[in-house]
Amino acid sequence: MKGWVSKSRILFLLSSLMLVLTGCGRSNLTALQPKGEGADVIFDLMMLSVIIMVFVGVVVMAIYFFVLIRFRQKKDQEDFIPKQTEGNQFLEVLWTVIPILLLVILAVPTVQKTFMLADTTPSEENKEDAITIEVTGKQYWWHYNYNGQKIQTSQDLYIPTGERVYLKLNASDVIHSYWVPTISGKMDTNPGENTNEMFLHAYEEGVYYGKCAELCGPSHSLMDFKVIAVSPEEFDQWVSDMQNVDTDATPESDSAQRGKELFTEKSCIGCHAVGAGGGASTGPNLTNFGDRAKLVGYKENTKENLVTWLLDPEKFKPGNKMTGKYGNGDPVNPISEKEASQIADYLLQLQPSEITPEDAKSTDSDSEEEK
Amino acid sequence: MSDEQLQTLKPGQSPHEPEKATLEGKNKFLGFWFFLGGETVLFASLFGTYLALKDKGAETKAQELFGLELVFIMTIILLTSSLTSVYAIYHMKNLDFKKMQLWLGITVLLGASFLGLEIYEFQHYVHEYHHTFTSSAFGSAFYTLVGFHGGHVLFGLLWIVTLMVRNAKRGLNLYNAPKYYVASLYWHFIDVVWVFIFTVVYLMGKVG
Amino acid sequence: MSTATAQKQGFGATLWDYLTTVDHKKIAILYLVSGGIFFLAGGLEALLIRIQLMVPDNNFVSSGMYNQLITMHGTTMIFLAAMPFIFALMNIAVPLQIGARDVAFPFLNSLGFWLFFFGGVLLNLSWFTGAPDAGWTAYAPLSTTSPGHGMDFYVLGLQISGAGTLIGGINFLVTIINMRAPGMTYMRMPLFTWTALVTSVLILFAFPALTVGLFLMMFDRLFGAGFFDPTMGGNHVIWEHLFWIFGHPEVYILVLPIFGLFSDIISTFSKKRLFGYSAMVFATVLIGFLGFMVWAHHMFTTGLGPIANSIFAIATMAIAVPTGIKIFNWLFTMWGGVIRMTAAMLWTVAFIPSFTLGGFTGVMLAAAAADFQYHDTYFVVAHFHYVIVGGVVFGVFAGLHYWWPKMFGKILDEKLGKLAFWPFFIGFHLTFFIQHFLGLMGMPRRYWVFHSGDGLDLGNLISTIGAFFMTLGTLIFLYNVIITSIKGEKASADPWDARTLEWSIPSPPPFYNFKQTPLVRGLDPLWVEKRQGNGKMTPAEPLGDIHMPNNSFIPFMISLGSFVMGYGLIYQVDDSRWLFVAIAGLLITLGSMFVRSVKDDLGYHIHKEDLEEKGAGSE
Amino acid sequence: MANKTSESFEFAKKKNKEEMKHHLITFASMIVFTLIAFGMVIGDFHRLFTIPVIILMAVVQVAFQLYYFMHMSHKGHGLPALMLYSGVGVAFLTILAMQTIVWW
Ligand code: HEA
Ligand code: HEA
Ligand code: HEC
Ligand code: CUA
Ligand SMILES: [Cu+2]
Repeated sequence: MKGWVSKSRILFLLSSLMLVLTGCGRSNLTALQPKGEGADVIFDLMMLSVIIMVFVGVVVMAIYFFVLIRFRQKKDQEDFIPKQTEGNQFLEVLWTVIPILLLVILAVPTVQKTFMLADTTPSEENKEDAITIEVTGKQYWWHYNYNGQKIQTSQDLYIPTGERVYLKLNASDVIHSYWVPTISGKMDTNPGENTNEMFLHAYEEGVYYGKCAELCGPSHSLMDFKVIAVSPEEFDQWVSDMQNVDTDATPESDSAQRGKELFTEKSCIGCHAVGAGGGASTGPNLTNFGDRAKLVGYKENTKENLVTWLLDPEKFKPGNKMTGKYGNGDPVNPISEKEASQIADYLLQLQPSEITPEDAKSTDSDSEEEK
Repeated sequence: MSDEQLQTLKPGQSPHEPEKATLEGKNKFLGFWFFLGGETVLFASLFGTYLALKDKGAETKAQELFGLELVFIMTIILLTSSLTSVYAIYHMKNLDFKKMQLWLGITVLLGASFLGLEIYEFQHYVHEYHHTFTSSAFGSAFYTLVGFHGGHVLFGLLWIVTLMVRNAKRGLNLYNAPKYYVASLYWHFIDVVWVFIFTVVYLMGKVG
Repeated sequence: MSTATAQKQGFGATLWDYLTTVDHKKIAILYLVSGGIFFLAGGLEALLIRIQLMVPDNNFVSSGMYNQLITMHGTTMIFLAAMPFIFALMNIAVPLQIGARDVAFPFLNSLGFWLFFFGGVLLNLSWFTGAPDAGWTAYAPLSTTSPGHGMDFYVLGLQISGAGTLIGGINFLVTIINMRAPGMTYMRMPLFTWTALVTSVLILFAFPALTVGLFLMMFDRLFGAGFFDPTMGGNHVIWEHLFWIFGHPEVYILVLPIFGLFSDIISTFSKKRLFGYSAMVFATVLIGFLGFMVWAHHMFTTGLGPIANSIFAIATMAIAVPTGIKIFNWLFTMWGGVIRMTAAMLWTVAFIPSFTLGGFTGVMLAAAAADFQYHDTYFVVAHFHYVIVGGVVFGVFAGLHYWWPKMFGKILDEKLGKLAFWPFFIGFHLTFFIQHFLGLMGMPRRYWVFHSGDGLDLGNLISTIGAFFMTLGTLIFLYNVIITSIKGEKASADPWDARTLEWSIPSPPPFYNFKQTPLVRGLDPLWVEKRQGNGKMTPAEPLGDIHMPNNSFIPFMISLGSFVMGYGLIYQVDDSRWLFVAIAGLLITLGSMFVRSVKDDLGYHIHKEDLEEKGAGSE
Repeated sequence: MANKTSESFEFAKKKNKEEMKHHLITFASMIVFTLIAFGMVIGDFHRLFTIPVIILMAVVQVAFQLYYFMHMSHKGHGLPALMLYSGVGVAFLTILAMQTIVWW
């Protein structure tokens, strides 16, 4: 019996140890070090509930271990018949009332915060300036439409720090869920008329990792995105850069120039718009593709990776909606390696803005970048 | 106990609640009521779905689609069949097998004509309004709800006819009395559902 | 028929006996064996999941395969492993605990099993052509647009096995209400029977919602309907509601009988009557009642709005109160008793902290605002494995150790039992405790890969190691079963010095259970007789003929028919000739039902003389 | 099966007959309710008035079916009633949810 107790204790120790070893996870992905209003509010609620649980847990475990140690059958007790107690009214009332009280303590802030997070209309005075962005989840990428700014982008969401940015969420195929743990809780994106709303309010600059949290097909786990929070001035800069993109500008290198032509010839343009004003949105808008830190959401945005993607998108995203739909109609070799390289040169030099994820790296510095 | 169960009951004999005279009968009685409790939830799910999808995606809205004359006739027919099945059970309790069969026969005829009218009605919607199962979410929900009810009517008819034919020769006994009784409960339940269908689907559809 | 069962049988005869049996004790074995096989299948799938997640960016299985694995793991474990285990335990124990010779509808009992079985087989046949891959929750439109036939197998497999479950539920309701021995009032029923009653009520009201949901999904996928298709005016939220109106009560369907059996086990092995019996009954009913008002806590992030979210959050939290009553009553049942740490009791004692932790995280999830962070992450995965594995699976192990002698006449080896417990217990906490933190650190569930550099490596590795410990425990348990069946010692009628009626008759009981219906004189009737009487139940009736139901092959045929129909329906989208197969299946089903209704089935009698011959001293 | 005398059978028969009269009245009122419901819709009253009334008519009619035609008023129907009303409770919640939190 002693063994039993000590074993459980070791187990507990072990698990606490694990926690220490792993820390709280990557600082721009974890929900445990909130850097935005939503995550902050929720973190407080979490801590309150944890305190309540620890309290009840201590009581339960104290009784539990006492009972198990004290009332194990002793050697001479084979024939001992204990008293057959029916119950105890006082105790029973006690353990009905105390949990009720504890739950009330939890329920009040829960309701309050639920309403607070659902308050997604800008207040009267900043109605004019409030930024509202339409977010559309698609298999397996994100489309953004900054209505007020007339900018359409994809994958990376640029927002200013220090204010609430309002999102209107929708999906075009199946349900996805928009989650940036360090800044805010998640919200589903529904296909059809049920538009959801939420806000993002980042306290500090940073590149925050976002994840799709609703099973949406084979590449559900690869539908990563980034929220890039920059200072309001930088954000304004970004907006004006994006609004003034010159899509007709001739690329510097010949290869990139050829790539630009191929982009039309190989029917890329049918799905991808280049130019923040809009256009086709069957695929991600590529206006600022060269500024992105990640390709297709999670791969290092290098030329090598890009060529691989263009030659066979399945390699990076199983079940993606681009495979087999571009190039000369040949499903095996839609474009040649050379053409891919040329297109890559073209795409990678699409860097219209001075403001890039680099400008928001402050919180990203403490964790090493992956290969 | 068991062979006794097969002895034909004649008027003038007790018990007067033959459906609950045996343990099997009591079990059946209770079990079937519980089943109806479950059916309530089943139809509620269908009603809920229908209400959520009413008029959605459809060119012809409920208000223009539905006519009330036919529905009224169908309602009266089904209500009457409920009464005739009550008559049947009345005669069962009096152990008058012949009359019971007669009234059940009338119930079946009424039920069948209800079903015929329903099929005609569906045809009408399909041909006149192109309101089909696959034309819109409204269509899917409408045919599913009303069709589930129609399916229940059909099953009820088959059930009662089987009972009548099987027992035509040997009359009422403690073994088959619970079966008759339970079948009649089923038939009433179908009527209960219809009352909500004509109210919620047709009348409220018409009101808009 | 009576002679057939009495004689020593060859393999063919035994098989035929099991295919046609209507005896609740044999049906219990059928449920146990098929549930056990499905549990191993689901466990194997879990292992593959954990191997895939052992290291970052792993490519052990493809992403499509991974989605099939999680879907089949969840579906199999819930519907095809946990449910039949529950039904196995209810079948073996409930009729005996209330002093009945059989269930109210032996024929339906068998039908319920075979429908469940064929539904499960249909679902698993999907592995040959591509399994369902939209998660066990099958959210539309992913499920309605999923290519291939996987989701069709899901829809029809669950539809068929769900029908079986519904039938089983009604059967137990009527059994418990109508078949109790004289003196067995409601407030004298053992807690396991009480929980079986409430669980059956939940089945009765929860499963129809699933039935409808599955029908709608079938119509969408196979017949072009538009319930969940936004372009036709449909709305996928309807599916979410229907699924969870069923789904939430379902988790209490699983756990309530387990609560009941823990109550019986704790009081037996503490040699004390259950502390606060009436509060326990009340709590059970209250959990069942509240269980129907909380389903939308699975949909906090769907966007229902703050009013709905708040209402459902509060309703959900309320369930902690009756559950807490149970936890404390168990603790105080042990308080002042003499605790014998048998294998059954070991699983029970381990259950209390494990389940409580799972319940705590449940209440944390119920805080709607906070659920915006937890939802669809490994925090939720951790929560429900804590309540399901730490509750239901521990409970099944405890129940099997407890009732094994009643089912098979032999006691499972106690040493091996404890040896199986430790790796499973340690592995369980190793696997799932760390997952709470994985979730909070940003790992969503249903993720085929996580990336290195996201800080999730170590946690996942530990989790995977834990799963192997659980496998080890399971294998030791299986070994125990085999060894016991080969050379286990024969069990007495009452090996645990227990309290309830099932222990008053031999292990295993004769096929008619009670030669004479017992007279119940109080709560824990056997205990009462042991303390105040001569240790034997007083008969409530003189020795007389016993009426028994006939075996029947019809349940098998009805179920086979629906299986064939299911297959036909699935493939008729490819080739309309399959419609004939579907119709053939329907005809088999309807035809068998027809035969059933025109052929009188009156059962037979065991005569008083035969009973006397077998000796009065069968106890 | 304890055989009761034919006297008690005659008594029961009389009671049945009595009940049958009630059934006829029940049926007649059900027809009347139906007529009222249809009449209100055809008569084109305001919908906020019509809808509650026709739903009420339906509920009353269904209660008649349950209590008289299906004998729920007889004794021994406690559990059926309990279960049916539990079912109605779940049914109510389901329909309420479908009406309020499916579209937003
Ligand atoms: C056996 C199964 C089982 C059981 C018993 C429970 C019990 C509970 N569950 Fe769980 N749950 C699941 C199985 C189960 N759950 C599953 C399978 C899912 C996920 C489905 C999916 O998405 O795939 C899920 C998901 C789930 C969610 C949705 C999470 C999400 O997807 O975002 C929520 C949210 O509220 C929740 C809450 C609860 C609560 C409050 C309880 C309560 O009943 C717990 C009550 C118990 C206690 C609280 C402990 C004992 C009490 C005391 C000692 C008294 C004092 C306590 C306090 C004052 C706090 N569960
Ligand atoms: C009763 C329910 C139940 C049970 C018992 C389990 C048991 C286990 N579960 Fe499962 N699980 C679910 C219900 C259950 N689960 C559900 C509903 C989901 C959600 C699915 C979804 O998202 O749709 C889920 C999801 C789920 C996930 C998340 C997947 C994801 O989101 O990507 C994980 C990951 O670790 C997991 C792991 C495990 C493990 C390690 C066990 C272990 O406890 C298993 C232990 C058992 C064994 C290890 C068996 C031993 C096997 C052998 C001995 C093999 C021998 C083989 C032969 C002889 C053929 N489960
Ligand atoms: C049928 C439409 C379609 C066509 C044609 C198409 N794409 Fe795509 N493309 C997509 C989709 C959809 C995605 C998003 C894939 C994902 O992330 O799941 C994508 C993604 C990309 C990305 C990655 C974007 C990012 O944000 O990281 C690049 C680069 C790309 N496409 C380039 C091209 C090029 C070059 C061509 C022509 C040779 C092309 N696409 C043709 C649909 C298309
Ligand atoms: Cu998009 Cu998961
Ligand atoms: Cu739940």
